[in-house]
Amino acid sequence: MSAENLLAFIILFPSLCTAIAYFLGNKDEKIRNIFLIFVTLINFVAVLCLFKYIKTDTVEISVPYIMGSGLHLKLNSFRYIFVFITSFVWFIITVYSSQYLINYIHRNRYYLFFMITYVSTIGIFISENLLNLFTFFEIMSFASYPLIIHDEDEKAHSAGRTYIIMATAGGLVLLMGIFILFSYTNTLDINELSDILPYLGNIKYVISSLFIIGFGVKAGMVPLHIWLPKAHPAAPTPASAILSGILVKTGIFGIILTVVFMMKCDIYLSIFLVIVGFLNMFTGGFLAIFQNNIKKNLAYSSMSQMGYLLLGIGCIGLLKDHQAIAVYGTLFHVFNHAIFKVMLFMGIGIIYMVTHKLDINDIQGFGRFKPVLKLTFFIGFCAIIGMPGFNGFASKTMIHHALTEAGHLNHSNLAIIGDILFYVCGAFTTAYLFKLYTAIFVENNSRYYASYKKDINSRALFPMVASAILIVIFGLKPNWFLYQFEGINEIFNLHNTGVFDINFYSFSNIVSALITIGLGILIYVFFINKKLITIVDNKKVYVNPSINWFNLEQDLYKPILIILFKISTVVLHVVDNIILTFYNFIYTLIKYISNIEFIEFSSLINSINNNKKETNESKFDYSTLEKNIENRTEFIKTTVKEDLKDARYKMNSITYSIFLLGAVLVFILLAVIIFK
Amino acid sequence: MGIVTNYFETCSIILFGVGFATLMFHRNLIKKIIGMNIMDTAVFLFFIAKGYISGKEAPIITNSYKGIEGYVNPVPTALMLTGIVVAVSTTAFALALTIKLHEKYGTIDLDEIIRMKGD
Amino acid sequence: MFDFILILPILIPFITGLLILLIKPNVKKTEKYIMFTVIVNFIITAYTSFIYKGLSFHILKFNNLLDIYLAPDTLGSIFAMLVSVLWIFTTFYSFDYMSHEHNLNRFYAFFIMTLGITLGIAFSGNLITLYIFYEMLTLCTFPLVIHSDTEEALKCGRKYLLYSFIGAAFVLFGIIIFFSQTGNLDFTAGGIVKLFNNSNKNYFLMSYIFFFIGFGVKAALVPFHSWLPSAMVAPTPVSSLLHAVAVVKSGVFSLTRMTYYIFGWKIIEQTGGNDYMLVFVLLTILMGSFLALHQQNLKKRLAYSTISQLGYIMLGLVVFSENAFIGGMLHMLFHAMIKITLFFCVGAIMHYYHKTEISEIEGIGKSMPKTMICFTIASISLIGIPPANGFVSKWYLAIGGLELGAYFVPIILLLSALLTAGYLIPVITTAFFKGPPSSEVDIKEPGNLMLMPIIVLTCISVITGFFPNLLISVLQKASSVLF
Amino acid sequence: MYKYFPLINVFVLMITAFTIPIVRKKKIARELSIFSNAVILILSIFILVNVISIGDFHYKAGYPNTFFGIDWYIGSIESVLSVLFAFVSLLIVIYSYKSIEHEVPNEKIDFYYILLNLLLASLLGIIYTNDLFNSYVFIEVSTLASCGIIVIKDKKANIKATIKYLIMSTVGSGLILMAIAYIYSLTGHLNMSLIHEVIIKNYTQYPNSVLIILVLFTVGLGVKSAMFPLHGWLPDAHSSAPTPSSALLSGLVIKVYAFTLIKILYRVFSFSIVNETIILNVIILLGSCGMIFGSIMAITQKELKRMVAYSSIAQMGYVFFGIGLGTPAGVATAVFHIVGHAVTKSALFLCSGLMIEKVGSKKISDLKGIGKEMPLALVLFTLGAFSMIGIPILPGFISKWYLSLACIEINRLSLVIIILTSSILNVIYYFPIIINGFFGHENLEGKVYKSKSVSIDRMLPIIFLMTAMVLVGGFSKNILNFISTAF
Repeated sequence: MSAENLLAFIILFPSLCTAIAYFLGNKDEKIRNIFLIFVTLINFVAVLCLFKYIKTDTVEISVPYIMGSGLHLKLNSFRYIFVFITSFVWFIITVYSSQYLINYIHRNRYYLFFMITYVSTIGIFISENLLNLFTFFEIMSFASYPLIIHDEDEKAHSAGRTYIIMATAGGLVLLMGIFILFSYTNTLDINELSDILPYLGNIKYVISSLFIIGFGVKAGMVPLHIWLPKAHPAAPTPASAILSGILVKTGIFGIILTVVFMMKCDIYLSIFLVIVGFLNMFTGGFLAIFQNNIKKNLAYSSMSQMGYLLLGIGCIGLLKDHQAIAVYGTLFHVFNHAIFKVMLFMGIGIIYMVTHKLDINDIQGFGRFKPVLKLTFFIGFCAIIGMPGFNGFASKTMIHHALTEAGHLNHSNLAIIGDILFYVCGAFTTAYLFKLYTAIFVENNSRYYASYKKDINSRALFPMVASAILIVIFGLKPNWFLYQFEGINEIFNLHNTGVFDINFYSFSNIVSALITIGLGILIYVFFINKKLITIVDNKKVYVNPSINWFNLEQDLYKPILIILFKISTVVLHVVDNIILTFYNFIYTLIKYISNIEFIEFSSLINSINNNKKETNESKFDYSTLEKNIENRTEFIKTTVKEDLKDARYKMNSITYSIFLLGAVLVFILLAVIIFK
Repeated sequence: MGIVTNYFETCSIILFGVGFATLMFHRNLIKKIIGMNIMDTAVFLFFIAKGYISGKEAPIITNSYKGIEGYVNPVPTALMLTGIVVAVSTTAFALALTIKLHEKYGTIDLDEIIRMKGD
Repeated sequence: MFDFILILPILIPFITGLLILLIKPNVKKTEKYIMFTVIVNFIITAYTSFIYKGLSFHILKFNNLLDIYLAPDTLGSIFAMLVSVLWIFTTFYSFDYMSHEHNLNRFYAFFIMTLGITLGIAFSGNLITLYIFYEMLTLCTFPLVIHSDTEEALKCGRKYLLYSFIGAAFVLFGIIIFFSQTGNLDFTAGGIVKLFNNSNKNYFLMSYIFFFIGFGVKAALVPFHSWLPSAMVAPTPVSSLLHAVAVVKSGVFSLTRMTYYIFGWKIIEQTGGNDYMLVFVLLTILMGSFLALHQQNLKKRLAYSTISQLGYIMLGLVVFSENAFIGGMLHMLFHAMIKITLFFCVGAIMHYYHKTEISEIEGIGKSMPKTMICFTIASISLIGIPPANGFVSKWYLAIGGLELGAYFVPIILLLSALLTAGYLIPVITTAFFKGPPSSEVDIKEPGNLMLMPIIVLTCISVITGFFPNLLISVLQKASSVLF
Repeated sequence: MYKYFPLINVFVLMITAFTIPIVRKKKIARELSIFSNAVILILSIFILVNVISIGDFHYKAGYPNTFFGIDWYIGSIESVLSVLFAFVSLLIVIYSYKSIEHEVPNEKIDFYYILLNLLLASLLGIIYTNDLFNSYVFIEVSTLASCGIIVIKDKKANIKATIKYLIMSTVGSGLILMAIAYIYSLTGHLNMSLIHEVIIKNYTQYPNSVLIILVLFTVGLGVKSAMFPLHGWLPDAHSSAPTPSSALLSGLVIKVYAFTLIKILYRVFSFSIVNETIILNVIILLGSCGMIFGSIMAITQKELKRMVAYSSIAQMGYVFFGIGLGTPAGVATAVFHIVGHAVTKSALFLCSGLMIEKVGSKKISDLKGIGKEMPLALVLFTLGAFSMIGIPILPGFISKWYLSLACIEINRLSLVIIILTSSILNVIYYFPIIINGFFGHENLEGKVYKSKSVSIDRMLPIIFLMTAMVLVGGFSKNILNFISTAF
């Protein structure tokens, strides 16, 4: 197969198979599972086959007339990293899901959307046309929604609601950016845009910030991250894994495209990204420390790791000519994070599969006597904290280098602050994962002594082991990974500044990693152990004081939205009913006037006359009249309505007609003669 | 000044006013019809006054023809004869209707008639 | 030579309708007549639209004013095709839907007559003809609206009539002022205003505003829209027709004619009338989608949604750029397909499950998956998520707005899209992701007569979303003479 | 030869009227009337053809070639109106052939036809005459005759309505006569053409007199043609009269006075004189008020015929509106509206009469579901209502259209709004009848299809009238052009 065909294959084949699988699933679930495993495997193999084509070259397909703007797909080594991890992760997660989902309902639906998400994710990573990218992006957003709310309980729906609102809003912000972009540049090709966009003047900042916001929602960028900690715990574990491992990467991918390719590493955006990156790292890490829900913990961890990536992207921009290290660092971290985060989620998934609990207090000591699980989890743990020897170490080191270099280059004193923050955030990572690890695998809990072999079979463990192996390999031989992607040099216009011969295991690197880890352990010992753990009935109980803290969604977004909603509701309801209200108002007014009661004039006169008679016709006594008015007994009361009715009837009479005639005659005569 | 010199016209306007007032202010149908007649008469007077030229004779040749200059304008008089006929017939019709009304309602007081609704 | 053929699509439905009213055949026969008429009409319309183009025919020409003249151009043909295609689907749908209703003869008679009149609007070659058909449309749809014959239906029907006639009076006012300035009412691309100067500028401005408001009543322009939610008392096929094709689209189509074929956009731009109208249009978009959020009744929700979507189309008529025009017209077509699908789905739910409120339809997607999947696809189109067709039109509208530097256009569009998502996605999630698990639900899909139109229309929507270029090129041809 | 046709017209009718009492047989009375009406229709058509082909002409009755003989003038408007009147009255007489027995006491039927013939004769006389006093006489005759055809039903309401009508119109006649006297004293002529010649030279010398004359004529004729607010007599009279009478009164009689007003304003005086005074503004004001209030009053009515009668007041508002515009276009449209409305309103009255007769109640609320019981009648009624509302092609639309154009021509845009408001009000009172007639579950319950429909020959006159209405609308431009030649 030629490269173009293969490229088409990796997106068409799964989409076709998705449909087949859905119908298969209606018949027999087992066959469907096996079928899907094979599909993802074949796709993975196809992606591997593509490697030789893209190593130095790019593969492109373009089909005109589809979707208005035509379809333009492109794969190069930069994009390949994303495609590769997607197909790999999907493969192992499919294997894992087949075991995990056994007790779930609506499995067929799950697989349908799981696969649609797969296709669209690959689509995002290989589309060269912005509109195509947006299309796949939206499909992915919507297809992942059913995965999040799979449980169909209140919690899931609430998370789903937040997710879908954020995703739609983000998508629309992105679309706004695309609108403006297109109206200024008349093209949607990312390659062409890079020649136009940077020279557009200030509008380019509007466009790019819209893009960053749009993608940032997906990437869990502060303060748009609120869906992330809600969606992860609500979704079934495989879904959380892909959310955390892959879907957030689409946001990162988009930001890389925007900042690095389309905007040619604009300096302001880069600074912005560095700041946001630190914010993300810090908030994510800090909040993760408090979480007792293990999935939430990992969700915040993802947020924090996304911060590293954003920081990396920012550094690419700051480093200008020496950006190679930042580029490789970022991309490597994308790769690494996907693998170890997926693995950690799978580990948690296994725990959940057995216990159906996610709270750290409930599952304390679960893993103490489960060596495989313990080991693999430990590997994941080491990777994420950047322990030398594991892949996280390499990428974090590179990003750290990039940061330091950026500080040097710009002669900025802020570099020191950045450095300190980097250490602190790294320490947070260690701390929260250490908390997790000790709680699950170190604590002793008699409830979980039993063996759960029957519940955890090889289909669940195999993916974990596979990724653990990858982690170790890439951890030990990071340079090998880098060599594979030489093609990136050309794509990013890099002057190779010796990335490939970085000595990762230099003394200083190891020391800095160990300092970070040590700091983390210190935090664990002095903060978590002291503040977050209380002893109740001889058992450690983890408390989460952050639950009552300021919550962006509950305390800021929701009130604002609700107020806006209420105001617009009132205003628009008025608009909606303006004519009817007006009509009703007039109707009521007329009715009101016609029902006003008043004393009939003639009866008033009668009453006066009567009074006169009573008071001997000599003088008129007002007090009696007033009394009468107060009592209102002698007067005939009438309403305007009745009076009008009466008048209409009288008007109809001959006398009044003649009166009217006379009046009209006189009126016209006067009018005519006066206004001559 | 016009009022004094044009006393025919003044008179007829006053008469018209009287007739109109009668028509307006009386409830009794017969009186209304009388008012109507007074109005008509006023108009006749007015019209005929237009044809009258003081010092001229009526256009009836008794002795000898005096030429056109000698007589008043006969046309208004002739027209008013028609007018009177019309007025008479209208009055007759109105009176006949009054009788009918009295038959049906038992009264010719218009206010009372108004109060009696129905066919 | 063949020009008289133009009158046939208008006349045949009329004859059929009268025949049904007079002979009162039984239901089976009526359905046959209707089916026959609809299909014949479609064939003739297609014939005039594709093969014998550029026909024109004077039905009655008393004088220059009272000249009933048919002359479909590209735009008219597009609208006519839209109408006759969607009518076929509605016809089949109503065979099933209406099967338990009373007074079917009257329903079908007016149903088919409305087809003729709508085609008349599409074909009309001057404003007077358009106005005549426009008035007749009100009269002919009235019996459909009040089909249930209840007191409430009558009340809503009266409201509909009153609004329509007031709108028509506004239109008439506009026509009169316009005619007094030009003495001509024939549709000509680019407008027929010859003399335009400062002295008659205000006349044109006033005329334009009255036109817009008048036709806007049918097109549910805020604040003259409240007949539309009330007209929901009608049976579903009627509501879908009212919303998707016949009435509101006629209003929009008339607006198009008025804007581009009577005034010409340059004149309107010089009077500045479109700026005033823009406020109304934007308000329409926002209000419709916002208040749809508040509606618990499915049909009402869709009704308010229609109001908002019509705002999109009208946006294409007050923002004078070619792309916006194409966007507006595309949205007219796409919204027709989408809305009719949505209504059909809701109608199916009502017919088979007797459920009308959103809270009641929990898990209905599990018992009628095909219908609800179509509903989902249509909803996504309406929200404007690519690659569905609603996106294409929105794209053109937004680009058209941006061309003129009007940033608020895409902002409003997207805001409304968000709100659209806000009122449609809950329906989908409630239908699919709530209620009992699917294993405990029996699948009961609507009958084929009902389901097929839904599915076919959804397919058309999807196809036009993937390959909109054909339609776009046709519309570009239509717009090239205008700009 | 054709110069004698107008005279023959009037004579034929009068002779018929006076023959009937001699014969004293109902059947013959009817047939004679139909015959006489047919004859005048044919003669009127001849007149029309001649006017179209040769042009307008005068006919001097009595003393030819002198200035004091009675002069009849037949121009374009006169010929059109005479055809219209002959046509409408012929159809009404045909209609009454079958239905008069239901409403008029048996012994008075022949008398009824005397009055009908007399009425039409006087109407034609008013149209044809070019002599002020002659028209006064005819006006009186027509008043008496129309009083007669109202009171003939011999019910309380009729007598009450008639006496009101009689008194009001006598006052009106008095004013007219007064005005004639004034104008005679100013000019010394009664012939309109001659008065015109004199007055055009001398009117500046008598500014106030001219004004008073105009006011007297306007009010006097306004009473008779139910100008708002002098319309008090009309609803009673028209609703209580027998149906053919209502049709005749509403369709023709009130129109003829409006036409006389046109003749006086624009033929005796002239556009230039009249436009200098404020009287036109008064007429337009009253016309507009009539349009709006007539319609509003119609909305509040509970009886069908009263409602249609109030609608007549509103429609007369249009005519006065057109007259008040003071331009040839406006006046021509007013005449056109007379034509269109005459056909429409008489048909509407005949329809409602038929429905009332069959249902046995005058109340609108009792007419629910009538569309099922007598579909054709209500369909025809609907058609008439469409014209009133202003559906294109129908004459109601045409007159609104040209009136509005005439308004814009003189830069009075705000007046157009009044026209349109009134047409919306028309919707409000006509449509409930139609809707409740055809639709509504409760309305149709228990009604049997066509159970009350009448034989087609009784409907035929209405059908003809409606056809004529559509044709009038269709050929409106020709009619208007023809009418405009008069100015």
